Amino acid sequence: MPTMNMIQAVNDALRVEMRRDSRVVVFGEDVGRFGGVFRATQGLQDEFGPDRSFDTPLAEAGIIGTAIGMAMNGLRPVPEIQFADFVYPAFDQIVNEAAKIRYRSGGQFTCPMVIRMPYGGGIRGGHYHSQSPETYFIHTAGLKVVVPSNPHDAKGLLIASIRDENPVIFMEPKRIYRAAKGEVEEGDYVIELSKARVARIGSDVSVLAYGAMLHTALEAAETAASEDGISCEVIDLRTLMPFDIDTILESVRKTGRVVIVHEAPRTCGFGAELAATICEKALLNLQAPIARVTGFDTPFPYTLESEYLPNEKRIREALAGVMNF
Amino acid sequence: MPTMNMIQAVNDALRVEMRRDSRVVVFGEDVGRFGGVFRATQGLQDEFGPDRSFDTPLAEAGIIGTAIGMAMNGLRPVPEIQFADFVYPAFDQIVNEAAKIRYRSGGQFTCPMVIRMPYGGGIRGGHYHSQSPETYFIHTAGLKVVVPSNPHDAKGLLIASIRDENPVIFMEPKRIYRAAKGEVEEGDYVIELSKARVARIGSDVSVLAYGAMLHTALEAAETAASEDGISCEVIDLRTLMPFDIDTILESVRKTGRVVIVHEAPRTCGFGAELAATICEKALLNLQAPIARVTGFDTPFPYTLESEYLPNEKRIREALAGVMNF
Amino acid sequence: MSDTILRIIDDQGKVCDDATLPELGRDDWYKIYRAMLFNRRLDERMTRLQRQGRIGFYVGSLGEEAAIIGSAFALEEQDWLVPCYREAGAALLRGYPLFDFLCQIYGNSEDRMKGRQMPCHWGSPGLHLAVVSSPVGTQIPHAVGLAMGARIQGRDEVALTFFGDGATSEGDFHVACNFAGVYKAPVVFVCRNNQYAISIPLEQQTASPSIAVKSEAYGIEGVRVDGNDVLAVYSVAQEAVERARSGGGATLIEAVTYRQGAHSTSDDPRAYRRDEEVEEWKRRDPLLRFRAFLIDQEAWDEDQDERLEKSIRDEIQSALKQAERLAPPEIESLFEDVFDTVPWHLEEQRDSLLQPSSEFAS
Amino acid sequence: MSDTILRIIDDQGKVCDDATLPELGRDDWYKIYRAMLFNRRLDERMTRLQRQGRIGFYVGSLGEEAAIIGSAFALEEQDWLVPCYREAGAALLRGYPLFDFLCQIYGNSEDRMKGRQMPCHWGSPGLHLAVVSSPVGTQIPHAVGLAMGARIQGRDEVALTFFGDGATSEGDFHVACNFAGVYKAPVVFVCRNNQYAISIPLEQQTASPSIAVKSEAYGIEGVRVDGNDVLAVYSVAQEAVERARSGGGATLIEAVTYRQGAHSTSDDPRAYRRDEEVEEWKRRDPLLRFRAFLIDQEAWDEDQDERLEKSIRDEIQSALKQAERLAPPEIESLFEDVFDTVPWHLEEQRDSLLQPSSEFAS
Ligand SMILES: Cc1ncc(C[n+]2csc(CCOP(=O)(O)OP(=O)(O)O)c2C)c(N)n1
Ligand SMILES: Cc1ncc(C[n+]2csc(CCOP(=O)(O)OP(=O)(O)O)c2C)c(N)n1
Ligand SMILES: [Mg+2]
Ligand SMILES: [Mg+2]
Repeated sequence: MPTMNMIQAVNDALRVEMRRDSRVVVFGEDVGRFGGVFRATQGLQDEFGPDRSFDTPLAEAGIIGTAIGMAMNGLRPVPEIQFADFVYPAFDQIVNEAAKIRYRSGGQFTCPMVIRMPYGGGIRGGHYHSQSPETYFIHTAGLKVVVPSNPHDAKGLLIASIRDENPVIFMEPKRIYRAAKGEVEEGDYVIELSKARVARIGSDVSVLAYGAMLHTALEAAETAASEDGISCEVIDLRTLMPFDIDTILESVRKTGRVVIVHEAPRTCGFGAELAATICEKALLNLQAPIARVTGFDTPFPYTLESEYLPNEKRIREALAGVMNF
Repeated sequence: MPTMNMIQAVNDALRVEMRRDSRVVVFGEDVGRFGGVFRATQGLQDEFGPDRSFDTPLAEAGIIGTAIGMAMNGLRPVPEIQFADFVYPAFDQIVNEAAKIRYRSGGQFTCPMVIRMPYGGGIRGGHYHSQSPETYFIHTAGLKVVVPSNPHDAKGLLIASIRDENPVIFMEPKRIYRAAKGEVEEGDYVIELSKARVARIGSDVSVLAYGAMLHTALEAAETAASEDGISCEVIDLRTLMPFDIDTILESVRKTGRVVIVHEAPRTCGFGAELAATICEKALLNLQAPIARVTGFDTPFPYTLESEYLPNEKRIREALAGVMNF
Repeated sequence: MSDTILRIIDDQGKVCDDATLPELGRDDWYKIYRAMLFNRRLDERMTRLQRQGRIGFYVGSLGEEAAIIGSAFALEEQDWLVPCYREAGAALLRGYPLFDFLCQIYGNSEDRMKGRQMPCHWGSPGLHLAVVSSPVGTQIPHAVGLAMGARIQGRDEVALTFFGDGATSEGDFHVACNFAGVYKAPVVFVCRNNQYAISIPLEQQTASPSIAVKSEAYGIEGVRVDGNDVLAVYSVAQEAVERARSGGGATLIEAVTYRQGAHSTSDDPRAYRRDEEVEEWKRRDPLLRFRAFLIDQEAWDEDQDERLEKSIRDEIQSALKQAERLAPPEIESLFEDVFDTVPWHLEEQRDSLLQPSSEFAS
Repeated sequence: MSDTILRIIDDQGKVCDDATLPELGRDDWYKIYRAMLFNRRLDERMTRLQRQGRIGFYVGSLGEEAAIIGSAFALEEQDWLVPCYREAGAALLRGYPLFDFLCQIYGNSEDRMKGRQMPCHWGSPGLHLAVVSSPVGTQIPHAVGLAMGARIQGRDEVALTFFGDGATSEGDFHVACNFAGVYKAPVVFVCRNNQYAISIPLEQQTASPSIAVKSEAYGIEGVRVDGNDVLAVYSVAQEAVERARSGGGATLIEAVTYRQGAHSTSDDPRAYRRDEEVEEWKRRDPLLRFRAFLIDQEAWDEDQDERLEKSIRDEIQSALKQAERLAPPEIESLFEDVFDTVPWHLEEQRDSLLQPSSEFAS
């Protein structure tokens, strides 16, 4: 199996699907000729032509608004938003239109599309090149939300998302676009949506994470094991909406302790939903309060971004907290 | 004290502040000459002139974008979004600009403004005249979120919001715009933000609600008391961000049981944050899992809206659930 | 583009000097007239029903029937009509069943939208009628996407979208027109300039000399037409549709008309405009004008008119009878169509509603 | 509006036939030239620093100095400058301290933005410089609001805002221009049409014949100017500012120029444009052109130029020395300025970071 980084895996997934299904089209700012500012769509215009891989004017509402029309008319658009931080001009089109077209038409119309967007911090991007807006989409009925943490998943989840009949927000952790390398099957395979993956088996604490934070969580788990004698079961959630409740509860029933890690701000972040749901369904299994290690409730900073982002130290403190409760 | 409904109280608050402070200006679609589709700004243009109460073109991004400029230049804009469902074209201006101007300028610039918007269901408004988007704003660092449940609070909270130095999302429960009547002090008074109100004292269960749902919660509490012998303490949260953690915990420590009621969809709704926070801070006080009675994770329906909205029956079921756990 | 307003028949229904009638047969004239009359009578009936409290809400087209029917009549069957909320007449013209339209208004068990939207929010993929949504302007980029999507798939489909003068202020209008210009998309933008956005008159909506002139900002064609002259509207629309079909790109049509009625049944226009203004426009009423034209052309007479009026009345009456007594949708339907399948969390929410855990289940 | 491009000096720095020089003294010429040269040298130095890894990121103005300095020079002290991210030269011209600018780039303890934004995101209420933000186009409606706000408070303040050609595609450009037209706001829109939005050339950005023509959609003035001719830019900007000040409403200025450098230090333009194209525009370089004009007018000579170059080099060097060694902001500062005061939840989050509950506290 070839080794790829995340960008190559995303590119490969798009190529596989565009070869398999002529309805798949990709477009966005700098996506066509240039191949995307992160080069995720590089070479696609050469192979599939400017009708299926093209540039757009600088208008996210136009990108998503036209994508919706295409999806209503038989295509499988995969628009790119250059940075998740810039998705908001398209927010109305995503939240009031894409998410509701199936429902409001009584299932007559559908809107199968995948909105790709690099998200998250760690690249010294400050306020507007670092955001993690998943909550806005998870809270919006009618959208699926997918976040891969490694190249193999990125490819399989993106292919599954493109084949899904619903609008999917596909958030790519740009911090590990190149850092995360791994073996990726060639050709065509899918990773089923709404299935989490147990990334590390453990017995003391269930650590729930996704995207770039999965790696921070895994590192913390290793140190916790060696230094603190804490055995963490680390779960890569992969799909945030609809999320895999069974895998989560199975782990929580076993460990009785939970630490949730995400970059997004804490208040009403996805961690809040996970914590609330777990308390509803497994309160009596809990041996300690659920700890959330998240980005702070501030805009994303520049100089102090490593203080802002959850790190090994903060996760280990949370682990110690739930163990010593 | 005169009796007013919510609309009159909002109108009175605007009038009081516009008289007191010449920096206060109100504007929006149909706000000026017509006085707003709900008549909340009626008469203001006559009294304060078209410079301080005026109509805008049909563009929410323009309304909020220009309001931001005015706020940066010394005014206290109070723009109206005709329905909360239509705020999304302004989402980028609210989330990426208004919420971050103070932070990103190191506190040099401020953005004191109040964005008024009627929200919520119960008026047979279907998808686009019923939404409760508070989560989007609560999750956005830099915004305050206020939701009154009665005329007296509406006036005092709106005046406090206008005098606040931060951008405030002021969500008005339009379902009770006219239904909720009550005595309202004349002239100038404020109700401090971030202070909840114990609307009903009880001992068995803490019921947390806000806006129109406060009334549904109170009705359910009365029936629960008479029919089911359950004593509910009902708390009107009033400010959702930053919310009043002390009043909530005090009640929870007393009752040991919590039911949260809101219209907004459940997943990542404000109830999730309340539940997660309470579990973090008072797990050992909890005698039952926290129950959430919320709108469902679907777009807002038309014919079946009374099935969609939390009602007395569903709240009583939740109360029974936490009591019989 | 020029700012002159194209007209073919004058307020008295006479053909204007050196105006050329579009190539339409008398059967076409009849179809158009019937559609306009139907639109008018349906609106009147629905507005009465709403006053009687028998339906919750309604949006009428009073005075704008020519702009609506004239544009829609220019489309072929495979073309897309992407509506705002005020073009019921166009849907019916394209074959949308009246019964379906009424069931949507009642939001009953036969409503194809399954009772999920307010009245006048219809749609049909089979008839290439996009589904109405309330947010102003959001449909405009969809039309561009529908048109581009068809072209990418090698299908000959033009998309024609309706919106009001107020909608031109939204960013969605701007991005849609700009995309259409850049991609030369086969799309037609029809602005029903009815002079008001609820209470806001056009001069407070934009300072531009016209709506049509906005086309220049996007390198697309622009044209102004008398929106109360159905033949003039048809001919500019037909030209625009042909231009789109033949690769000539998009057109922005400004149909200059007037909203004679309230914005919707929730609105009372006397609060913001003078009766004289309304009266003045009533004298240019598109329906009376076209009837006068037909009679002047000896293509129509009073008897025929009476018979048509009666048949329309009866058709509406019997469809109403059927629709009005139907039950609401099943409660389970609340949880369907959020996604293609019902995920676990919606199953839980559905079950909690249908089989409540406790004794209060009624 | 006409599509002709106003020029005053030609590529060789000679005054064009029947062009009238704006009323500026030689001291003004000097200020303008110094500001342009400073902008150029600062960009060069910063770009080198970024390559050496001493700063994280930079956005330069190479080739656009005339559009930037010429526009800004037309403002009075009380007027507002509402920047995009490419107008550092304008900020310095208005008295923004170089040291502050550099501290922002380092995001250090002296940065007035407190290290919260990427480099080149400065701002100062005192100097009426709005604070830069990255999202394209969002500042354009702010300029309209700043201008309206001043007028409502009876203050004479014009707001001039900068943006690129790509920004004209965003909804924010549309709503801002439309509001400005409706309210006759005292605002000046300056589009630096540098032909590219990152890799997207103008013809893929819009099909309109020009950017300036878009003004007609809003009933505001529009003008095209040679953006590499600082005197031409100044005179149209000065006219627009006067129009705004005297109640004549808004103007959209299209400064036709070229981004000679990369979009930012993260970009490599060779991937999407030909070197010949760049070379061609370098021959019209605004700085060389204005220097040639000054020399031609005998207002400047080589010695003066050398001395100026040296003083600029020294100024940058000593400011850099000071700024480079300053410490980062205090960690506590992370939690300040979200609101006017630090609420309980941010206090908790701050304390959890500063005094961790457990043994791992370092
Ligand atoms: C984005 C958005 N903002 C506000 C509204 C409320 N609203 C409904 S119709 C309308 C006026 C529309 O005017 P126009 O576009 O001229 O169409 P018309 O109703 O005159 O046909 C407004 C403001 C809305 N539906 N959507
Ligand atoms: C809303 C938004 N979308 C995308 C981006 C990413 N981006 C940054 S600059 C830029 C191009 C801007 O081009 P233009 O407006 O012409 O200004 P220029 O950089 O050429 O001066 C893009 C797409 C952004 N910053 N904001
Ligand atoms: Mg209108
Ligand atoms: Mg540019």
